[in-house]
Amino acid sequence: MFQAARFGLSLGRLAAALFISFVITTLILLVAGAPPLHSLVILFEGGLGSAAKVTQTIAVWIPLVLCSSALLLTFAPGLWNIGVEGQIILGAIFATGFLRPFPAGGTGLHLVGALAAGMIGGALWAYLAGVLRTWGRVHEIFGGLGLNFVALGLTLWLIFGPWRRPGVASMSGTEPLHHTLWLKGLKGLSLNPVSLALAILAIFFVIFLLRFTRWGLSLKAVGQNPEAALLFGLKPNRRILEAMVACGALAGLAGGLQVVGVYHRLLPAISSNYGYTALLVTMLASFRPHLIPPICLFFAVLNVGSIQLPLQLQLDSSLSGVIQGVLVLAVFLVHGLEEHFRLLRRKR
Amino acid sequence: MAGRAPPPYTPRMIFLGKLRIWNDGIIGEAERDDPVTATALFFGGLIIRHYSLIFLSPAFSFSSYIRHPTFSESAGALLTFAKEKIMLSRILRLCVVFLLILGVGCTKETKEKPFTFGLLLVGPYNDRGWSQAHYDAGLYVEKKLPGVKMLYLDKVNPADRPGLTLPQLVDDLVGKGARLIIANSDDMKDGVREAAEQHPEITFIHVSGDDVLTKKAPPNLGNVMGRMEYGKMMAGFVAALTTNTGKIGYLGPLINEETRRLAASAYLGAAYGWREVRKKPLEELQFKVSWIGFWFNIPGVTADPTQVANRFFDGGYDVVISGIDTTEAVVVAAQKLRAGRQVWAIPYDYKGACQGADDVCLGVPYFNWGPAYLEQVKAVREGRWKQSWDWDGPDWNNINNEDTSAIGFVNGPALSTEVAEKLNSFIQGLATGKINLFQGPLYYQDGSPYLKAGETATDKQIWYMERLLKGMEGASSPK
Amino acid sequence: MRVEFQDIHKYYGWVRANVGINLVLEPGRIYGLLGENGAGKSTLMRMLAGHTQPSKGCILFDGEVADGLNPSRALNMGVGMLYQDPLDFPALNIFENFLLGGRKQAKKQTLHRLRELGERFHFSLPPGEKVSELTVGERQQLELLRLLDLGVKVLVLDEPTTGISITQKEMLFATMRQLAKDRGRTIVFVTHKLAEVEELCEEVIVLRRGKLVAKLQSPFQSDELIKLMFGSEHEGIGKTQLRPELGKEKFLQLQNVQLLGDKYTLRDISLQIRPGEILGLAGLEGNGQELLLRGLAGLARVGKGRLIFDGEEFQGRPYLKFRQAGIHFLPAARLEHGLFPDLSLVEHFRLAFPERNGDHGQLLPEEGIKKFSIQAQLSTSARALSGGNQQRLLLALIPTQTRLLLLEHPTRGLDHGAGQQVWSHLLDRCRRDAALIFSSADLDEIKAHSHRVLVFYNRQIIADRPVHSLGVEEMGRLMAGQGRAV
Amino acid sequence: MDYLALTLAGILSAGAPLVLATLGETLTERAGVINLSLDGTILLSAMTAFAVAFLSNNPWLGLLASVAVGIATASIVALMGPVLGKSQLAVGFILTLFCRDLAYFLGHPFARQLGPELPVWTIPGIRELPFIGQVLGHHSPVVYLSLILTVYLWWWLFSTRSGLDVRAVGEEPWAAFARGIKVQRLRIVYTLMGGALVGLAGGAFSLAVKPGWGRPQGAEGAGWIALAIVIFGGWHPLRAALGAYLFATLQVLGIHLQEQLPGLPAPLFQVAPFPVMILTLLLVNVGKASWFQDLTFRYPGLKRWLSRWQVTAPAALGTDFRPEKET
Repeated sequence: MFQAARFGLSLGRLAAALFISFVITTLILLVAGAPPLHSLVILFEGGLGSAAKVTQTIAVWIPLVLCSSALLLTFAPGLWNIGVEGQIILGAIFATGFLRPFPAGGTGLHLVGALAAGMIGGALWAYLAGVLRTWGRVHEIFGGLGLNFVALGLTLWLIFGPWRRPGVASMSGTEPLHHTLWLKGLKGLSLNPVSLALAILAIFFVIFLLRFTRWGLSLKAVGQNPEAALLFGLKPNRRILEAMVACGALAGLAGGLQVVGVYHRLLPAISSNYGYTALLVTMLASFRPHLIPPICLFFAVLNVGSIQLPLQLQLDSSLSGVIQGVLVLAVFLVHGLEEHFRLLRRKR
Repeated sequence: MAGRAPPPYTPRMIFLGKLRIWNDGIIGEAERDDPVTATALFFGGLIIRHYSLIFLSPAFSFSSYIRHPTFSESAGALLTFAKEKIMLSRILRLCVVFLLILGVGCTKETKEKPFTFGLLLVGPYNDRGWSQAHYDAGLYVEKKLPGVKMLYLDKVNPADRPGLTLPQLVDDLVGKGARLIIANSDDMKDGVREAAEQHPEITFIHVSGDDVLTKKAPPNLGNVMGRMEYGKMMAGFVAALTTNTGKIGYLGPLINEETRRLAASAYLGAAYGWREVRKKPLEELQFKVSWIGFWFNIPGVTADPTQVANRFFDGGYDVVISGIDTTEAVVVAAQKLRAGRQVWAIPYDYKGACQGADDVCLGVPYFNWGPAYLEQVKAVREGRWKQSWDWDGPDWNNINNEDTSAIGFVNGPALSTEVAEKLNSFIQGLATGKINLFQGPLYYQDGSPYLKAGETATDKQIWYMERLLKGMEGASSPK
Repeated sequence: MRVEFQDIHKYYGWVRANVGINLVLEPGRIYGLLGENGAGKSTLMRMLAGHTQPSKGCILFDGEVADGLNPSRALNMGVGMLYQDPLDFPALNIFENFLLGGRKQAKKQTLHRLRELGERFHFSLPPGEKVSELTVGERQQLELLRLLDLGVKVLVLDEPTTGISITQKEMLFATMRQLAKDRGRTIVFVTHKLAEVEELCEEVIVLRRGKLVAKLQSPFQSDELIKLMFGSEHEGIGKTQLRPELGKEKFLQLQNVQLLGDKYTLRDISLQIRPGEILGLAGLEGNGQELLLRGLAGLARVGKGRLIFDGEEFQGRPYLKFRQAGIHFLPAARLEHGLFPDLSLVEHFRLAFPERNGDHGQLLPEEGIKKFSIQAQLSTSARALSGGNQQRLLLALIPTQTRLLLLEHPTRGLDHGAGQQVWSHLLDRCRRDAALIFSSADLDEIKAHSHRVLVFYNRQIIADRPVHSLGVEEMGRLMAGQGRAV
Repeated sequence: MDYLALTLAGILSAGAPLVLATLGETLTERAGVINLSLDGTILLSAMTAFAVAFLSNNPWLGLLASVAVGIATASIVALMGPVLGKSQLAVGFILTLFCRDLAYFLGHPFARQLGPELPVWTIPGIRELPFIGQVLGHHSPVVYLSLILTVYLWWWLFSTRSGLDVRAVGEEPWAAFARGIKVQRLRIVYTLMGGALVGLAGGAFSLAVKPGWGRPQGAEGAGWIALAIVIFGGWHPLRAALGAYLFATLQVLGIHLQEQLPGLPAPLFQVAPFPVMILTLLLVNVGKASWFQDLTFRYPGLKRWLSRWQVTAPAALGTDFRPEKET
């Protein structure tokens, strides 16, 4: 009975948030002079309208899920790991770096090595932010943000400098990998079974860690009450570093997959903003793991479908980001108002 | 209240094109005196109108409604319920698909389609530069060949469209019926080749590429490029005849063979003008190239072209030749002019690039892709397309003939009549072959020979320019 | 101005800070507000100053109900309060602190006022100095000057004499008398120091456990006041339970230890504890007990001296080493510092007993819940527990091999029965050779359970005595700074 | 000499929007609120400014509109943060992404259009001076505004009563509350005012410094840099403005240096503010870390040395203050 009431309440919240987002999105579309419903239909058709599009959506879903589940690990101890974007980039850099000595191609083993290198790269970058946080008391938002830009700078330096294509200085990326080093998708589709399996594995792994291990529990404990965690001998600083490293490794894996599975080279925009989008996903999911896959799917549909807006309606494709932002803001607003009125009621 | 003049804070000030909704009049007029209420009512009215009509009015056409942005348009639409049902079922189906994730895909639309070609633009279609020149060529083809339809997607670069790869976009265009795909950036080289291999039944044109030349191209991929060397020579010539300080800046994009070739051409034109026309020693001419790192500004990634242009002008360079896809050079020059400095700029790529910068623009060397596109589209449609590497030059009879000339040069408003005359004879010289600037002896920047004395460059020698030429300042290759 | 409290209640969640207080304050008089820590003195005064609102009841100024009081309205009505922890701005300078919230007047004038007032009270407050550089006493002086400058009609002083010299204190008292007599100000003097109440106040109001227990006229009987404050009827915790036998060896020794806290330093502590020994720490809050407990747990830095546990030196070691050695600390703020509000009981057990992996599912937590009679389910979150159950949970989570237990206020907020239970568990532990050091505001509790008592005053240990040689009254006197140090 | 003067003038002009944004954020953070949405706000206001100027053909209306947008986004921060008690950082971050995308979406029809720019003002008395005239005499009004505002805000914050109130609120809201200062109201008001300045920065970009609108506009990343500079500037208007000019110098110099020292990686100048920000935060906060306290206990000289470098953040920055929560 109690469970049902709570479920009903959260459903109500969701409905309210959806309604608010819908109204705001409509407004924005009208202001832009676009037909609101038609635009939305095009957006969703663009993400789900055909098998090819669904596979594209899944290709976006994979890094999103990887990063979002990675973020669950850092949100558990109350960390705002905004640096996940940079961790993806470092993963991509390390993976590229690992594969560069093999211009003549390689085997699956090389790919495994590249992904492992990516995970190490991401983890290192996250560790840096974690050390800044635990030992330097630099808030992880600013530490992570700064490191994001440093990571971008590093990519650019590599692309324009040591890893440039011969005779060329362009931000368009490094020399493509040999085609034997491409993580191939299913024939003619951008769906990549290995990446997909890794992403699904990652989310289950994270759920397992957080739900069924003492380590996951102690992460939550650190997030809830660092002082009590210290008293319980849970070593809050160590836990924070571990969470960061684990998160970074998953983000780095996403970066490595972007290199071997999608772009086949290092680009400045290799992270594709997935880190930031994943932060939105995780906030929208209110840190509940089981909500991550569907929300990621929704966001991936928006991302992929948005390309249809310029094609069909001469609109800018950033509408997807607008909808994503509005949704999270609406959820925040609903939660905030609820608490506000509860406080007011209690006061009276 | 009727007949009252519209209030001074009508939404016209706030938003474009929405005035009609306001004037339609669901919203009470009395509230107009209070801006807050009026704004609230304005937005509230918009929403209420748009959604209440769907659900409340049985006579209202759902499909025409969502097809049209405003009420006044949709009110005139036909009240066909059949269409409405189609649309509704589409939405329902989408919901099902969304819920089942991998549910049954939608059936493809089976309507007879006209011949469609797809255009992938690296920058915005309206960048007043490289991409717009291509876009306009697409429009030109549509105009010339009725029944041919262009599909275009702009800003195809990883910074603007993160997460999407070129083959994916090609898939989408092909899905929409495109049978010829034109990719307009050097950057898309690898992606186009990959897509061409995946879609052997579709024809691909990679503009500015050399895959055909290097034999890397699959049989369904061709290359097209314009001989902009001539345009750049004219730009350099004009710059050298105009400059007061003897310092010419070249705003370069990224460094590769193409950009070196163009920068070198501009230098050759300038050197000719300086030495042969102004009769000054070549040592007194300064020609500097600054590279920003990409075809246009990407904040935080490339150097800021606004800053680079500023630095040129502040450093005494009074003519800046733009080699990038966008118009920063002209904009900054106009600012400097307003600040009382006498400076000029020469944009690039697009015929209309001088517009709005009348007092500083010396002219623009531009691409006219129309004829080449037309030829390719025709060939593909008629099934006689053959792989080729086309490097189209100007029509020397009239370099500005939009039906024949692949490149041209439009004189800018700031160009003095005296220089314009000299430019004409320079063009004449080029046309007749009396002037050939790619003729030895020419040396690379590092002193190594490029062309021996008396040697005339072959196409390949020009195309694969390895370094900048002696006399130019700036990086020849990435450090 | 005449201030009247009518049936004031104030609740913070489970805690009842004030219960049904009716009180009238007449103008021109100096009141002492007396009570132990947590008796509700500060809460009552904070409501008067508009800092917080009563849950029930109202405050009347000159017979008019002041509804929805906030600090700015209270100030306008003429109520000024000097808070115990100075509510000022350490990052700003003295002049700016003086100015903030004050009257709008020219800078010159303000500076003049500050100097004039400072001279009157012989306070040395250079306007440009940063407040973070001042001592707590100087900060209070500054606040006092500011309130006087505002011309408040009702002046509340919450423990104002902690950090100032005797001469300054006499000056302050003289000023207050003058303010009360000549200008008709009402002065409320919140304190726990009997001597000051006797010296200054004309009337004393005693609070105990949130209730008003007495309002007496001067002259006062010290003994009577102490009884009223701390309770004499021994209503608190049972004393019938037997104390455990003491072990022989001194397994914990402190030799001239200096403990560095965030706010203050405890110097030169020497102590010895034997297994089974129970040591009570008496003292008003902020006098050093907290720091000693934390220092023994490895949570405060040891500056000098040696801390020997089982023959090993422990100073400078990390907290985990202390914990592994069997030292366990339970903080007073159970939910804030000791538990994880949104984690369930099972999860707490899992975290506390990592080595007993097999039992986590059900067995261990169920056992614990039964043994400690925690009234909750396995899935209940700590936040939803009552204070007693929270404390029982904390006790249940103490590792079995613990040899030194450090507890802050073990029964604060618990009812009689719950307190009894807590103690029976604790004594049981001690019988199995654990030592226990606890602090409490309830002197009866200390008297009932300790072998030995340390009394803290002025951040020093002023007495270290066997419990039988120290009565509750004397303890109270020592804590209030009225006894001879030993 | 000429070149130097022109370069200095260029730095003043390029730094103007950054100065406005840092001043705005400094004001907001001084009141104890973090508005993380700078990067998005700047873009959205830049777009709006250009769109309004374009439609009305009046750059001043555009500038006004940019201020309005700045206030609007700040009001969302103020509503979610101080009023409803949600995490200011989270809301700011979401708004950053949201505003940026909204700017691109709504700005689409205005991209790469030719629109009006703010006029360039010549200051008669100064223009004639030999060197200073070239540096200062001829600028867009926003440049003068940024200069005036820097000095004014510095004076206002440290020498006026209302400035004192703001600092008090950002330091110790509860103490300010106890003194009858309307903490909540001040926090909201100065969040909005700070937002207005940030909005102005956006207008300065699209109407003066990088005229026009497009995707990208060229102002991307400026907000994050401004946030970094606020920290670097130690929440002090003069130092923040100095930091902004320093960064502008770095950028101008960067192009120069790149030619002189081609080995220097170009991205260095783009990312330079961020390591500096991290370093500043490290210096500000490391004193609170326990290992560092151990160290200073052993070497007291270290603390003195460090305190010379230290700036302190407003003590209550980003914290939740809601008196109604108490009851």
